[in-house]
Amino acid sequence: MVLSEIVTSGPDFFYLAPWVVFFPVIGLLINIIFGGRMGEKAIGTVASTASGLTFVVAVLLVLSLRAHPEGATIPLAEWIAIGDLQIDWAFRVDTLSVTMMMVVGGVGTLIHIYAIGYMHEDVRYKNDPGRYQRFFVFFNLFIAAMMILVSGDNYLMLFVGWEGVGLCSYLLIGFWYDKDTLGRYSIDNAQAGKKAFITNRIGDFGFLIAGFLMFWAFKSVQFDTVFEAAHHIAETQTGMILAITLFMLLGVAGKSAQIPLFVWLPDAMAGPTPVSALIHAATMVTAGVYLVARSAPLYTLVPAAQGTVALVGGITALFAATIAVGQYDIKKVLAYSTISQLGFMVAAVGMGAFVAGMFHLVTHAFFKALLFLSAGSVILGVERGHHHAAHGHHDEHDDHAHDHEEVFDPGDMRNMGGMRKTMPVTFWLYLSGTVALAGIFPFAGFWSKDEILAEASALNFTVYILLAIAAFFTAFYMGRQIWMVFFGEPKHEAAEHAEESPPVMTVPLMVLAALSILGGALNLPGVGTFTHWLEHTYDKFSAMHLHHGEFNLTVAITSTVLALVAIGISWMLYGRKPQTQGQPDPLKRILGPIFTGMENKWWIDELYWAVILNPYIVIARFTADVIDWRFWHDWFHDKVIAGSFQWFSRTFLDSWVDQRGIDGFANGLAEGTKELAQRLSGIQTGFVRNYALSVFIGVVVILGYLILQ
Amino acid sequence: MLPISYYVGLSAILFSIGALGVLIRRNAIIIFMSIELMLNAANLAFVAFARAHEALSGQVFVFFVMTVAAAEVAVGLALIVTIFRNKQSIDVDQMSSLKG
Amino acid sequence: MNPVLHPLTLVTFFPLLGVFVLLFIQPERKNAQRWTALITSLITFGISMWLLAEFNAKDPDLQMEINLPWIQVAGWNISYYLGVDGLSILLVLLTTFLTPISILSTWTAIEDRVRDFMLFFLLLEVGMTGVFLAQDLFLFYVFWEFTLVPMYFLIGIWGGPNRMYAAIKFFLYTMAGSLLMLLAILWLGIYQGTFSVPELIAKGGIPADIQLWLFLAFAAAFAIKVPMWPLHSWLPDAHVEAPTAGSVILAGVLLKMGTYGFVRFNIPLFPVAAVKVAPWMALLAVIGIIYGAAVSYAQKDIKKLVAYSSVSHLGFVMLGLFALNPQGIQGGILQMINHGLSTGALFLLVGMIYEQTHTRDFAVYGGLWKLTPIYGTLMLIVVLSSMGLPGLNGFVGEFAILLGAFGSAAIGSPWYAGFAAIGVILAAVYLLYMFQKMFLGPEGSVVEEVKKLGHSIKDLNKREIVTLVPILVLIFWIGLYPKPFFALIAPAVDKLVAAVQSAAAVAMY
Amino acid sequence: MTTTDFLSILPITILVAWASILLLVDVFTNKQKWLTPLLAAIGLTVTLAFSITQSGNAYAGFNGMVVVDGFTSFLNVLFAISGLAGIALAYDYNKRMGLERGEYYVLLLFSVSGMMLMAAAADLIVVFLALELLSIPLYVLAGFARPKLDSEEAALKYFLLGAFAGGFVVYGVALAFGATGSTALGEIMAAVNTGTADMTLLLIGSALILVGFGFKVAVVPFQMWTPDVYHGAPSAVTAFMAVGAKAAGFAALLRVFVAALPTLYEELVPVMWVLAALTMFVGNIVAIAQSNIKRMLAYSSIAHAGYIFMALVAFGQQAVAPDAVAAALFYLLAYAVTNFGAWSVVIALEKAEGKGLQLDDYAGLGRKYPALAAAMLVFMLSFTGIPPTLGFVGKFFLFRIVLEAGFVWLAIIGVLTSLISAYYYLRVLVIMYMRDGEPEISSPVLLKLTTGLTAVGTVVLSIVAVPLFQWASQAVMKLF
Repeated sequence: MVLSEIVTSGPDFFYLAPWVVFFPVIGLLINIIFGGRMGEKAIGTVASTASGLTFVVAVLLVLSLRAHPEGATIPLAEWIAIGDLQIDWAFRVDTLSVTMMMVVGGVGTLIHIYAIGYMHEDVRYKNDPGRYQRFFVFFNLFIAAMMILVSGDNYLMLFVGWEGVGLCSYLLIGFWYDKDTLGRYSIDNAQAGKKAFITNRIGDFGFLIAGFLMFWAFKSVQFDTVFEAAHHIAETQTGMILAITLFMLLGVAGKSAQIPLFVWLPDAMAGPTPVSALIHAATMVTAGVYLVARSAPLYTLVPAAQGTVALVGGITALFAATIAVGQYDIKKVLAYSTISQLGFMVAAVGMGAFVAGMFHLVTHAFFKALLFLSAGSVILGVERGHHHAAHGHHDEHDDHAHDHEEVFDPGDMRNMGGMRKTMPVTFWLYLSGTVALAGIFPFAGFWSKDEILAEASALNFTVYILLAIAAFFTAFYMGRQIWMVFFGEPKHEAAEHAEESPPVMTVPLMVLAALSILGGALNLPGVGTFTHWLEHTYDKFSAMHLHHGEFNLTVAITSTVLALVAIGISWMLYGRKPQTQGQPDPLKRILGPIFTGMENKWWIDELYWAVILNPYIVIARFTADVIDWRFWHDWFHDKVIAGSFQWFSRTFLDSWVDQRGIDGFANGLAEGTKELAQRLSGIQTGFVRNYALSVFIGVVVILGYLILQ
Repeated sequence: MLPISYYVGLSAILFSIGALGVLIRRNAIIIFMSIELMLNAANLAFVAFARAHEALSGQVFVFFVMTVAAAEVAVGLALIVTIFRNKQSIDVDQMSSLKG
Repeated sequence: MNPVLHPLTLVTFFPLLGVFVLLFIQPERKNAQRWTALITSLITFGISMWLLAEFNAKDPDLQMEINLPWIQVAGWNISYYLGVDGLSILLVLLTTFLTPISILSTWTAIEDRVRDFMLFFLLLEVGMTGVFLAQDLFLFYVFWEFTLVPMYFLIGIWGGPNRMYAAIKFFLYTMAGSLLMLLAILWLGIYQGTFSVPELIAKGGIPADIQLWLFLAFAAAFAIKVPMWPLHSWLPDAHVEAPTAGSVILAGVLLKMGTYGFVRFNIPLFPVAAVKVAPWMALLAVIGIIYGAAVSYAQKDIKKLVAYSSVSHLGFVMLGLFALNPQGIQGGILQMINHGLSTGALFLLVGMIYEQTHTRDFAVYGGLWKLTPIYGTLMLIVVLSSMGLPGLNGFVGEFAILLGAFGSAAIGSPWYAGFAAIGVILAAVYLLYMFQKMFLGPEGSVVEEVKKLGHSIKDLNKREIVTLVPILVLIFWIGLYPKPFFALIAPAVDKLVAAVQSAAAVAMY
Repeated sequence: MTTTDFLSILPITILVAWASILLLVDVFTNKQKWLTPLLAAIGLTVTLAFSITQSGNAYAGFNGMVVVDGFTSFLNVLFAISGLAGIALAYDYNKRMGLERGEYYVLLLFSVSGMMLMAAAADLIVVFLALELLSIPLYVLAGFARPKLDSEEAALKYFLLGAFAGGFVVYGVALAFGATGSTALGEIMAAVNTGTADMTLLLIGSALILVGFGFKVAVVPFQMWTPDVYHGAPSAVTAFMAVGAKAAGFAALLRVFVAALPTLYEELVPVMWVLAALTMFVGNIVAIAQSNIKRMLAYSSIAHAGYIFMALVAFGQQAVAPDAVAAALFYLLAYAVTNFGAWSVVIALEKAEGKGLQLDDYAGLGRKYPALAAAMLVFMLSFTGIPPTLGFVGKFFLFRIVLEAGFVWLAIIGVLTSLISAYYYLRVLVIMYMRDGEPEISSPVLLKLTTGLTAVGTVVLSIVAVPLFQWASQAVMKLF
């Protein structure tokens, strides 16, 4: 690109778009091929660089978009072309996709860097020589898949990324594939990964069906073609768009952990903390929100679908928030918080507040990544402290569980307390994330959440109520967490001896913290930078009118007050009178069985086991063992077909024959049949007169027939 | 003159007697004699038909049958004798080691 | 062109040269036998590449035809008629591609009667290639039945403990169907006066009710071979007992002969019947998909799981073929290749570990990834390919099939494809279950068992990697850039679809 | 006697004369045991050569009592080859079993001459004579292994039942004669056509003839002698008998029913249909239960008779009948080649005192004697009807005729029973290849040659089947 051109017409780097996928792929290939001979740092650096380069590309694309806001489509190759079906590998550059690229590339790079330190420090799992290579290959693969997801120019390419990130999620959740979350040998982590993948596949099923419907209605799955024709189709084929959008919602529910498919996300915390931050908080899980935002021209055509989406989001937001209140694991709280926040976003895009939803997506990526990574820092700190306390010195272990009979859970908040002293940096980082999430003015979360609430109050009051209560709970459980973890007295010697994390981990966190604090500036009321930015994408389709969220002071004040009250209550319960070890949760006293429900995630997992999984396993076993094998294979094919055939041949036509087990087919022949065969005996008796009789009878029958005829 | 059907009827009866003899008797020689009876029943029919049709070929056939029967007798008796040497019996029911 | 040096004749019968050479190698010289077989099959593959180079992808008709009168007396009209078109070219390539790979996989696995093994294997290749190339029904039937014999021996001699049972069952089941097809072939020969497939198609004009009977007779042979639910009972036995290479070829190519038969004979020869029964075939296919997936999940034996997964996967193929639209049929044909690659690779991989552990029981496996990272990675890729992860080959085929079936006029309802799509979920369930049981979690008892035998479980060696890499390359290639493959299939399929539609339309009025 | 008369029975004359000379030669050669078989073979070769030169010609002799046409010369070649195979199989076998007596070859020649006469017969008198001429030597041959009881028992059973069935033939001929006033096939047909015949009598007579020859070719329910006789008789004899007697029986059936009695088609077709179906079923199913290879092959031969009988069912359809005859002849040829091959393997494994005849004795053959096992594999596949073997082509031809004649269900029964047959043929393969054992064989050159030639023939002739097809299709019957 000649400089003069850039000056005159603005930069045009659209052609670089495919590199958002190529860089991470190159990175992972380098690590696959040479990773075995490279050190930990080198592997991490290669991966981080690859990720960083995608961010650079994303920045260049932003610059280009500022000059050419209409964006571009960069075709790469033809993919599937059968008859009417034409699907290309093509990259779409517009403000919406580039926003996602920025988030993925930016937050992704920071987490990559963090992970270099974290993976080294994840002391429980040390001495797995391949872990760095494996981890960063998967991580880069994730970036590549996520980039495909956000940059695809058609639904199928989006689906490629969609399933690709699911795969990475599977691999990374089960990263410590032979352990459980506490480091004991177990299949649990792998199980959690599988649960995530399969739950996601259920969502993907919806996505696929939506795709099929779309193809047969529009004869295309390319975004522009579909969106342009949407109006026409909505008029001619009633219900078609509704069906497409609702099936798509199933996909959204899977990927973005909405009711009824949210169950995988809490279990996904089995993965290393950077994974939770990157995949299960900042990026992958927001894919569903992106999908709805991307499909806005479809959703806006069918209010019924919009209402459903919004309701699903609202209910999920509240439901998950209640569960978060009852959790003890530091990451589980954040996991349910994520589900809840995703509910906010889904509700927003469902209502048609696409900007608000996307805005919250971005800010949430900042502060939730920050919270997860800080939580990881806390866990590692506690872990180090535990080590220190147990041995008084650092030595390398093969495995923690072997050393201690009593299993120590470094993620359990009931073991923590007073850690603001031992881990001050982490404390401040965590706190900035918390206030952002709780929606305290003027942190990022305040602006984005408030925009959603404001829109909801105008568009869908039911959802507004749900979300407002959810926001209250959000502030409450975050407050609870802060008090339990960082204030009061250490409830375990591990917390007492906790140590601060190294800069390679904390520095990226500081960047994220800064973003969490200042992120609201992206779309300040009245300025609306982000709104205008996204408008470029949405205005293309004259059919849809983008909502310009109005700042609503009442709503803002209400929610701020709610948040402060919630934090206050949490202080009353957890902060004022710090708990001691072994003491039951104060809420339990107050809420009783309701809290038990929260603690046990409202038994949703158990419900699914009882209603879906166990029946499937039982049916599968029954089909396999009884129907297919015993009935169909052994009984019908072997006994009925083969057996009766032999029985027939022996019983009626032959005398005794000692049939030794040449043929397995005869195995089915029961003893009783043999007896019968002997009793009835054969015709071939060896007596010549019987033979003559047979001839004679033949003659008589034939002649009889001929004469009577 | 007797009608032709009488001769044919007689031959049919003789033939049936022969066939039944084969089925009923156990002595190989008697079975063989019964077969001869069947052949001779056929001969009777031949002669009768030859007369009815005034065709000579029927009577020629009779000669052939008689010749062949003689040949069969030679072979048959030889076989029976060999078996008798071996088993001291010509009861066909004792010759049932081959079966199944 | 000289009929002997004709590319189609060569690609079909070249392995016979290897058979001939093998006959003169002493039984003790096992390596010489292995190399002979491998080189023969590689040259055959080379010839098939030549075939591909000569192939004109734009031509929807049969190409490189060789049509010599064979038995043309007494009202017989049998020709030595070979030809290749878009419907078969990929399957021929698949055959010549998988054969050397399978032979390579037996290098250390087969120690007993190597010569006989290689002999039967090469004979099998002749039969399979012939099936895909024959354009005369008589010739086709000859090849079709001929494949039974070597496979029968591969299972029966080198198979597992219950091999005789499995071998006989395999033979009888497939023959049962074939014989009904034989009658239908004869019917065509008598009343249409020719056995040449293109001529029969051109002639057409079979009344609808008779078409139905003939269709069913042909379908009997093919459906058993595929195998379609509920005729699959022979498959788990055959797969479980067969030696690895046998399983690879069985799953990779032999089953495709069934699906290929549908697309080559049933649909074009009896278009009216095909349209009429399409919903029923789709129903059976969908039942097979779900049933196969559910039954797979409940297996305790690794090979059985993979075997039942074939029932499920080939259900997809059948569903696609009977969508009777370009998407469905092209997807179906591509999925035949995909299944050949993925399931072939699965059997290879299972065979590789079986060689070390001598057990296929899930219960004893676990945590192998730590010991065998390369093996685990390759298995993961193949598993993902098999479950239809986008970006890998399985997805392209499954997507096209489901898409085609979803809007198929012949099937008439999107519900079939909708239910079939559930199979995609269930595939993930049983395949991840398998992967998890073998590779994840703590180390299984098999590790100790193997240690007791005095050696530890080793990762793949170079030969094994070389065996697998070509398949993996294709897995990615088809997944990311299937265009060249579709380009080969498309014209022939379009022609087929047009012919079916016009024939069905004529029949309606 | 004209030249035509002379020529028409020349092959038969040669054989009979040659056999009589051999009888004398045998008496005077005690030491040179090889001489008689050699001379017998020479005689058969001469006959074979003459039969081949005869093909393409068509003429009648003795006022139409004997005809030479394509049908005859095809069968003559088949019979001559069967005779040669019978000698090749017997030469070493007899030595091994202690049966080295020259009469064997003489009797064989007589029987072959009877078969040839059967193929040429166009008069029921000749048919009857031929029947007896081929049967009586076979009775003796079946008991040739005397004093072995099995052999004697087989001979007696064969003899008594054969004579019994012969009685039906004679009586049937008598009735046919009574109905039409002639025994010449041409005149019978003429009488039917002119309406002078008593159709009821003719029908009954023809049914009796059908029974008699049904016995000879072993059609259910007249098959019961077959397993016992095949089992008891020396294997070489069985092999010869299984081909020769069956082919001769079919020759007579085809000649009589296709050429002379097509008008009885309507009445007889259900009978024949049922006989064919029953035969295929019973033969194949009972074969499964056999553990002795000779008995198994005996049932197999019954089953194959059933297949060939399917062609006969179409005897009255003018359009189909010529092809049906050709199909039957072709199948007979395929059956002959395969059968001789299979029996040659049986003979290679058979030991004195009846050992080596159980299926289990074949265990390990594939490993120890791969060539022999491969040959047996080919024969079993051919019996099953798996390509590329003669058996497959033969079945293809047969089923085609059956379908063409409109007997769809008969064809379905045919293929179903083929499937059943696969089961027991495969079992032989299972045992040979998949079980371990230490079989012993004795396979001298002549036997090896037979096995090899038949195995190669079974495969190669199926691929280059055109000449055979042409030959069989030209083998149409003519009546003068």
